[in-house]
Amino acid sequence: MKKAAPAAHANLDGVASTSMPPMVRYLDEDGELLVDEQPMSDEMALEGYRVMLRGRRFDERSVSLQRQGRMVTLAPGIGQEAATVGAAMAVDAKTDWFVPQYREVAGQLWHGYPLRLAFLWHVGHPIAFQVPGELKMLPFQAAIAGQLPQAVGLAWGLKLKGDPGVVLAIFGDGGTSQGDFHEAANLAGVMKAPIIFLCQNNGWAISTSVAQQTASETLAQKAVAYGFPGIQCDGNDLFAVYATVLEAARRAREGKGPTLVEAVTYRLGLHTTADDPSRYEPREMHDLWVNRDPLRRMQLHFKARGVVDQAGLDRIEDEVKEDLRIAWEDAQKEPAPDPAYYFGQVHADQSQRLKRQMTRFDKGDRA
Amino acid sequence: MKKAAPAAHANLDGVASTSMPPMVRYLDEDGELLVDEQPMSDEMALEGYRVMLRGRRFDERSVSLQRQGRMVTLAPGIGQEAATVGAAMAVDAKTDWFVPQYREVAGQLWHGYPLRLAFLWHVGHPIAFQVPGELKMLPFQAAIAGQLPQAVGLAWGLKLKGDPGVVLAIFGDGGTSQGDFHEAANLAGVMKAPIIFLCQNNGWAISTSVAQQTASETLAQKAVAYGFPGIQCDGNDLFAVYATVLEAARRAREGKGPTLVEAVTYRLGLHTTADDPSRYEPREMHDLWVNRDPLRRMQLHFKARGVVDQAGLDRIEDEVKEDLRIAWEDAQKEPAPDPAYYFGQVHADQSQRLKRQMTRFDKGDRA
Amino acid sequence: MPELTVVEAVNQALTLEMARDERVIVFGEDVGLSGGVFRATDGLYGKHGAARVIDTPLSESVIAGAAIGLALAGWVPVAEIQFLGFAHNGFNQVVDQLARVRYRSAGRFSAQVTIRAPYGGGVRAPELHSDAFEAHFAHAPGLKVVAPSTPYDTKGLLLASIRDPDPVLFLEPLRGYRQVKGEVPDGDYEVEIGKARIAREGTDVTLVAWSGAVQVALQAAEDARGQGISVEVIDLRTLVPLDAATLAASVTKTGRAVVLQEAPLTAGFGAEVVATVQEEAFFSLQAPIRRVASPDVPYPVQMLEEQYLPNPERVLEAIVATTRE
Amino acid sequence: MPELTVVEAVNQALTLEMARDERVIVFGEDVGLSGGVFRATDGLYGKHGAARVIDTPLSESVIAGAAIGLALAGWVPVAEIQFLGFAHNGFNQVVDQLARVRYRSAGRFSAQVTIRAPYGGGVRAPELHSDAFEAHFAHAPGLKVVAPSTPYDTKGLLLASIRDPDPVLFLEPLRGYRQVKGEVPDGDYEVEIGKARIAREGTDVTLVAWSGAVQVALQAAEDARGQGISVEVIDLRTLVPLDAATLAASVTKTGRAVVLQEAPLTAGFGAEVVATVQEEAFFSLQAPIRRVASPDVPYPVQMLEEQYLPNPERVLEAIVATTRE
Ligand SMILES: Cc1ncc(C[n+]2csc(CCOP(=O)(O)OP(=O)(O)O)c2C)c(N)n1
Ligand SMILES: Cc1ncc(C[n+]2csc(CCOP(=O)(O)OP(=O)(O)O)c2C)c(N)n1
Ligand SMILES: [Mg+2]
Ligand SMILES: [Mg+2]
Repeated sequence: MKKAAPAAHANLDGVASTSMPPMVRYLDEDGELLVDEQPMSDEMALEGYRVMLRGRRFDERSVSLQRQGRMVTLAPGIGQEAATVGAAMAVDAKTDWFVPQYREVAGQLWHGYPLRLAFLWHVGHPIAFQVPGELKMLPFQAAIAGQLPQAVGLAWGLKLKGDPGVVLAIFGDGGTSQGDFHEAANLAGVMKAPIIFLCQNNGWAISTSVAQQTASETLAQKAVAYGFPGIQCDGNDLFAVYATVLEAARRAREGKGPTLVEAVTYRLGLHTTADDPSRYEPREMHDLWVNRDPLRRMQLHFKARGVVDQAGLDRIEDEVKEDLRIAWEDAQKEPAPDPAYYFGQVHADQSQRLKRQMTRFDKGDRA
Repeated sequence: MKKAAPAAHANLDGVASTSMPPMVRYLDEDGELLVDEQPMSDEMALEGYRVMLRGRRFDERSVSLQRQGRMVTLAPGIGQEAATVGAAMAVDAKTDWFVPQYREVAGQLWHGYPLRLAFLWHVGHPIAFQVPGELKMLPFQAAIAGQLPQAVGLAWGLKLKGDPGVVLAIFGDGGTSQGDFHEAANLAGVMKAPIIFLCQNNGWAISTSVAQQTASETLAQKAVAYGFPGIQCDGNDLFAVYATVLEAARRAREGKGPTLVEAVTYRLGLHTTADDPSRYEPREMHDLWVNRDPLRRMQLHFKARGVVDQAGLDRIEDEVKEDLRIAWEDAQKEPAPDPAYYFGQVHADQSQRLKRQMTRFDKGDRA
Repeated sequence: MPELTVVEAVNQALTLEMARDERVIVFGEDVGLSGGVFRATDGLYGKHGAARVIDTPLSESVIAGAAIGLALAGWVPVAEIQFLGFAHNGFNQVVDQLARVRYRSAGRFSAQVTIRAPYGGGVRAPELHSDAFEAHFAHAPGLKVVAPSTPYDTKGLLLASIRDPDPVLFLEPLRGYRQVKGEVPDGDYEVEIGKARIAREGTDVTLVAWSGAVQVALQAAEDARGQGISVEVIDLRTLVPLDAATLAASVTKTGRAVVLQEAPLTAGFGAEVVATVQEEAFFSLQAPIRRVASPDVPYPVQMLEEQYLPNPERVLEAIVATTRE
Repeated sequence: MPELTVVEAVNQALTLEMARDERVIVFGEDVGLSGGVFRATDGLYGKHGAARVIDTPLSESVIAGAAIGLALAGWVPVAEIQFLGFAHNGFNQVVDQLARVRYRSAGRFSAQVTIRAPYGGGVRAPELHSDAFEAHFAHAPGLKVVAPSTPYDTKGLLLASIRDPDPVLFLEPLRGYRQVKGEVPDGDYEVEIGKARIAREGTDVTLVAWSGAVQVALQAAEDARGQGISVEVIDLRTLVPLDAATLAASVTKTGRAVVLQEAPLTAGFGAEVVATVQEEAFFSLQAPIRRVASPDVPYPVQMLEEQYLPNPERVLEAIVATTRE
């Protein structure tokens, strides 16, 4: 409040809400490079594509198994594979944490989550939540944005420890309306926590459009409220997501704090297998996005660039099919969960009271 | 995502968070007009000053009564009178609602809340919460930002009814960190609710500075997240607050939706009578703001402009003292609350279960 | 009379009341064009449009909080929380704000608000979508908590709740949504809030249940009959205010009671039922009141659901055991 | 041994543990430079600085939620919620997230987190600063709830809570903060979580209380002695897990019980105590277990506080009445 400051009359109609940078893009819808350089090698791009495809086929397979009554209600990530895999590729699974909501399986596969467990998740087996070994990943989160306060605490804690790790936290457009998103982002800004808030704007929160969700033009601009950068990237462009998250991760590692990345994508499938989009989704909107399919885009890119031909793509298809077959086979071999064991995971030590309640579940094999 | 859009490489360090309009100011710290026109008549300004003074003296009196053990812990608004009175003057008590937190007494007095009840609030009498007659005001709110979702619902409801009223909702800098602030502001943006979010940035949330509260440069810019304008005004400048809120109210009435107004002020007194600022408040910070006292500023302005001389100011002092004396006298005449009556205000109809519990309180005078 | 499911009964009550009272406004996540994730609000958007049937942002706290303000503006809000578990995200607005509008203002203001939420397990939904969290809301003075189990009671109690001048949390049994069918009159009728229902008459043991668990209780009662035990099943229908009189009358007759609670045991609403029954009918009791509940364990994933939830076998065990004491 | 108040005992435990274990990190609203609104964290900031003693934004949900993440990163978080009532603003993070870290991950992760919160009325503070909301958190599997009443137990139980590998909600009696004094050893000691304490031995009636209400119970017991009634006072100290054995032993001896609960009656934690006692000791009971509680009314403003809260007179009434049955 310098004394010199000029007086201004209040006229708010003119107040420009914000000046955002343009959306980050590398590939156009037909897979043509819009810049001279792609941000990763062709080999890496192919690996990314393979995992995107694995995610896509996993979701398709799961939906059909669910339709046969062999799986629980599930939320496919069809159409969003570039967003989650591109982000996962930009962090380091050895040092960095992946904090999912529930529609990120493709990205989780890249980070190291086994396909077998992904299938077991969809059959309702608790072992899918027991993130294996040293994998730096939190379990799936049923509460929208419920993972964000934890993710910020984790990032803050890593920073305090001098640990090089950063946290990649993923959530949806609907998640931005939750108080927990706000409180988490604000604390992250204050603590300059090494975290990337990756918002998958897939157009919908079940049947609620983004326009009904918020009046802000972009979700990226919500970062303005927290004093750190927010930016949009083409969420169906593997290169754009990768480059943007890579930059956000660099900032986090350099102690520059959080970044909000809005990956603009689209839910080509159902909200969940219990959902019927025909009740609310404009057909033409869907068709528009079918042409923006991130897999198609990479295929066109590879072919145009001569990275791989149709035969090569077909080979990858076959290999992915085989991966799925094996994983689903293994998943079915998983023994049914023992309630005595799982219900025993409430505390490190069981109280007398709980022990007594447990006798009913205890097969006596661990008296 | 037009196909023509240019590709951009991600470089976030440059991302300008926002472009905010300058802070609205009319008077400098010595009461000199920084613009040709003041936004209200001298008469109105004097009336505003009188209510600001009433608020100031009320707080001072209350603190001293509290020190004598005659009042409960209370939160004085000393130093913030221009912010709350200026805002109240910009809305119409006949049509518009005033939704307080707990540090807005001066503004509430302008809106029509009786001084007598304000005293009764500080002695812990429930009648202070029974907003009298037709007064469009919600009771004091103990939960930070707890009033905001309600205020938004009220504004939205008025709009749906075609009612001309707008809602003035007041909260503090700390309130902006609550999930309820976020969810309320976001819904207000979506519904284009006729509401003014007046944030009194008084520098502190108890002992927590604004810099510890959030990383955003201003609190006003948090509006960017919700798609409506946010603007700072000099919260110790009655004219600036009045003009800014008046403009926000105009927008609200014209169906243009919410505005976030950050009134930059300072808590010259204690957080509450239980607080000891010497533990955390830098002395020089306090002194800096003493010179920005909103009352002093108006006094200098009136004298320079010849609106009123020292004798006139003294007369107003005396009149305000007399107002306080009478109000406090009346307050002390208030009979002690009857538990049977107040405990009976839980539901319109009492259940058998509650009736039974009530017999203990019932003096039988309403069997 | 036509046979409806519970969710159809909800829809019929909403349809009827929106037509009858223009002040009624329905909002929540996905209640509009899509008609709600369980179709509870199906057709309302088409009839009344976006002004009275509103899809809100994904924000439970402001859904509950805004309902207060809408009521102050003269509307009669019926807000949907998509699953009760997510009312935890607005717990402060429900328990600290909504429930206290009348009391805080010493009667100046009130909130004729209904918050509807499906809840309870057994439908292979994930945690938080399935947890029976009613106890958290039963300990909130100012808030009535209604939890019917049948289509008939659902329609009549929902109409009574919407018309109640004070806030009501209306809990809908997810398990009964499509599984439980029953006759429901087309017209307008109310079921009184605060009155339990004798779901089955009996003489040996009183079995108390509510919401989705009532079906389990009825099955157990039927199984007990096979063992020569006559069980009286009480469907509470309303949790707050609790109908102590009906409980006392039944236990005074039977002398024995089992309380079936779907939620984990400790500090669940069943404890209140036990405490009240022994206060009201202690000297008729011939055996301790037994509780059948889920273990003190969070809601499990689908493969463990069946072992977790109280089933008729466990209830029957308790019934038999109490008659042996 | 030095005499300390409850809040001094809290401070001593925090001071000791922060020095002993570098992983301990203290954060919350105003816990830093100012030392907390009740000075519970006084001196910690000076000793350990801004890295381990952190003032957070005014955000209860992320205070509770961030504690989980900090624990995952290897810290031992001790978070303060300034008043328990405001834990409602982060209810989902406490009940749905913090309590479930170990269970949700089937043991892969755990959260050695302590959330401290002063609570309870009688100190002329406003609503939500005074409400006794413990019952809401007692029905949250995975969360331990500790609620001591004396300085000795406060220090010993807080040390045990911070060291417990699982999340503990540590409730501190606002009323006892400065009023209750007692001898507290300087050194390191733990009081076991899950064990109640016989605060006063007696033979005729068992009186159960916890936290701030224990003082009221002791006064009532003393008054009862004047009327020739010997009252055994049990201070629960831990609500979850509940020490059923100690309750059962006492009631088996006395045959009569009164449960004192500061919170409003319905669905309060006292109901769980009643339900458990009658399950464990029914055949020793000679009279119904009586509950003394606040009415089913929200917390009032200061002038009505005294009439609202259970006082020794009301407890005595119940004690006398139960002996007459
Ligand atoms: C706190 C909370 N409220 C409501 C729900 C019910 N629900 C499940 S998914 C969903 C929509 C989420 O939309 P978005 O955040 O955009 O993620 P998307 O499903 O599109 O990936 C809702 C409302 C929930 N799971 N959590
Ligand atoms: C939800 C909530 N959390 C914590 C508190 C305790 N508390 C009372 S006032 C206060 C600080 C409020 O700061 P601010 O919003 O800036 O308002 P001010 O007191 O400065 O006017 C806090 C933390 C509360 N009342 N409500
Ligand atoms: Mg979405
Ligand atoms: Mg402030």
